[in-house]
Amino acid sequence: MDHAGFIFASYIAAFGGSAGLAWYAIRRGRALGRQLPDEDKPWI
Amino acid sequence: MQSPAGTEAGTEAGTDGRTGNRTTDRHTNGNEDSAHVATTQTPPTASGSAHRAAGSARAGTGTRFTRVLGVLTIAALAVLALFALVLSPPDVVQGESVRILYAHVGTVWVAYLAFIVTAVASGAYLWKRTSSLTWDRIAGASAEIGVLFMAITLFTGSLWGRITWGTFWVWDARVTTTAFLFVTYVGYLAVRGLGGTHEQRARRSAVVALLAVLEIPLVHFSVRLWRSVHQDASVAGSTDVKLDDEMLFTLLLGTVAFTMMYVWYVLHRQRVLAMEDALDDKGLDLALAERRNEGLEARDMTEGTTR
Amino acid sequence: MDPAAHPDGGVAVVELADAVAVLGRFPALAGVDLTVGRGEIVLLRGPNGAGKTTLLRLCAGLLPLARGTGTVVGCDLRTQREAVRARVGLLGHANGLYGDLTVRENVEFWGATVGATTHEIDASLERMGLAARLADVGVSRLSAGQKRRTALACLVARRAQLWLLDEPHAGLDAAGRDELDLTLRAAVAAGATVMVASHELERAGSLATRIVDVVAGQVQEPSA
Amino acid sequence: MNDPSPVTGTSGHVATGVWRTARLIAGKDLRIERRSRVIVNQVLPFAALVMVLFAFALDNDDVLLRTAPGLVWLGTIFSLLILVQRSFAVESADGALDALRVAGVNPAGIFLGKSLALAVQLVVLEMLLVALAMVLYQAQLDAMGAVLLVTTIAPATTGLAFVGTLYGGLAAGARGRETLLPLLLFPVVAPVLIGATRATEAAFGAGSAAIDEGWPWVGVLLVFSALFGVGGTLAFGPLIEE
Repeated sequence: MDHAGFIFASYIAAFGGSAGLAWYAIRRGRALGRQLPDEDKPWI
Repeated sequence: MQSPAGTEAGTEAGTDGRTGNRTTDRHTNGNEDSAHVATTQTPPTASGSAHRAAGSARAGTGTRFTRVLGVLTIAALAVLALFALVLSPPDVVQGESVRILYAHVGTVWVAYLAFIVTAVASGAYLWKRTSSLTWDRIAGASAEIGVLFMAITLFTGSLWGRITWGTFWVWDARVTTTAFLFVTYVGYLAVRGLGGTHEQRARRSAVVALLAVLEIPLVHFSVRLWRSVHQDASVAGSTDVKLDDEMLFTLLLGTVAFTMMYVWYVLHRQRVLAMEDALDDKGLDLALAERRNEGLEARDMTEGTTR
Repeated sequence: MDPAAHPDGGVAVVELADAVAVLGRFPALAGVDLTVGRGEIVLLRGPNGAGKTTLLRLCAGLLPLARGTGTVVGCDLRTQREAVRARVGLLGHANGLYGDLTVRENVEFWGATVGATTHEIDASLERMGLAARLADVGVSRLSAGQKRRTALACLVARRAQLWLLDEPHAGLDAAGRDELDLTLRAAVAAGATVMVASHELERAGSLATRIVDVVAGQVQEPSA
Repeated sequence: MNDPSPVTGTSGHVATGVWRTARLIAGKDLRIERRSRVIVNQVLPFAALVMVLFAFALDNDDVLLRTAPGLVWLGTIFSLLILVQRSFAVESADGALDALRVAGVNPAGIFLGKSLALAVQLVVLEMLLVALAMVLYQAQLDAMGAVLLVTTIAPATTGLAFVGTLYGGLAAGARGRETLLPLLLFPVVAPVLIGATRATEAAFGAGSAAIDEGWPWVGVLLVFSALFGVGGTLAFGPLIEE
């Protein structure tokens, strides 16, 4: 494949960025969820 | 059991001040720590709810819907990678570099969608009849993922441009506007972090988001006018992609997959932000109860000595 | 001559019933009942964070009334906060003065926000003892006490009918405190009403016509 | 409680209008500047210094002549940052901005007044920079060019003043305002930089630009100025309200 480096770099940025953001949201959510009672979580 | 512990906390606060207690509250992460917080720091008035907090097993921000959505998103992204990198053919004109566009178009679409949502949610917050901090949190969550995807877009776009045009950057109206949008929303996130009450943060950032809506068309228009004077605005137009069905499908798939990712993130993040706000309020409640205890004790003491 | 004097001595200047004010989610005032009549100097006494500052800010129309009812200088705290703000003067930790302008220019500026006449400006300077020597001195060259007096002259020029003073004695030396007390007595003699939050209990206590305890966001009159 | 407005009496408070408030605030700001001379003694020399530094950096008469318009407006925008910071440092030094809010002074009036004072200071600055460009970079200006230049400076200046006041008020009193302000301000003033530079190029005849090419840019500047004038008048209250 021509330009394989550029193409893979693009997908690493896109997928890696998404995964990093998702991981951050989940981790932060769990950390906060432990400190709060269920009344403060209307989605449960 | 609860009540004596609470009084103890109150006495402690009387000598030590309550800021120390609030900091420990912030730093607790582990399970045993939160249990500790619940028993020793709970004032008598809030003991019931805190008891449940210690026993809460349901951590996290997931629901059945977001879990299903999350799995589907991962699947869609995997299929996207398969089609984009393996199954779809190279473009007649552009060759392999067209593969970058499958990721590029999806993220740029999400970035613009995110900023539209931020603007609409900000408007909804400022409009009295729909005003709610939930709108503010949606606006913030949306801007966060928008800024990240905008950065990814600029990165993938400049790689694609290097292959296609031989340069990482062109002063095309679309590209320039996108870059300005990126900087503007970085500024928006900085304004969200300024502090103050939740309402202050919400109103300030909502006004900034609406001002950004004012700014962006102006930037776009002036850059376009500028490039048209210089007569070289047509770089972007010269490399049109001839899409066959497979490529069109991959492009659509990319857009759908990243949009699902966006929805998933905003749902989760909005809940995280709600919990951050709630935790702030909880800290204040604790502080208030301690303060009241402190006040009552101080009064008992002075009355005891004078009588 | 005196813009603040009105022939209505019987009317309460501040009237709060079960007033609750919230900072964020924090009920800083948890049900305050308080009536202040014209010409009173009320001392708010209480520990730090008991709600003294919040009470003053509520009376200044800076905070919304979360529950309860309240009128200040005849205007409803729920519906007429703008009007309240224009009629009361709040002096917090900062003086709100422009250091590069003279005393007179500062007083003129704040007076002009309510359309005060030159005559009224002169009168307010006179009343604070600033007319003769200090009027044309730059504010940045004044002592702390003189700055406080200038800030009070601005309140007079703004035709403030209710003066809300948050720790006015802080940062003043003995002479400055004496000056301030004289100033407040003069203001009351001229028809204003004063609420003072202060730590300087002895100092402010001799000044006050009434002492009110603020404890945990509530107000108690000390039993006589 | 029975009598809704007993205390007001005959000397009821005159609700001062937006324009009166604006004139009052602008007059106060300009008087403070006349007293303190911070801008004359510090900002104008800074701007002149920037023009000299540009000449050192570019080191070529042809390039300087061609880029003179852009350098004039870059110098203006850098100085704008300092002017805005000064404008709000005056207010927050002793809590005067809070006092204005407490006094119930019309926020639209504050916005317009501070913008007006800022615009006056900017015009002085721009005239200095244009004069320097003509002296240092040999920029030429004929009669038609001068007309175009004046027509450009008017909306560009008001636009910059509106945006500067708006974001200056937002950043005033915030932690890290020195760094926050440029982050907010620079992206927004980009259309002014582009538009005013192109129009000034036409006025100077730099890079063989004709006078006619300048006028569409005056239109862009007018739209910018009008939008942020209206937007700022509406938004300033909520931004500085607690």
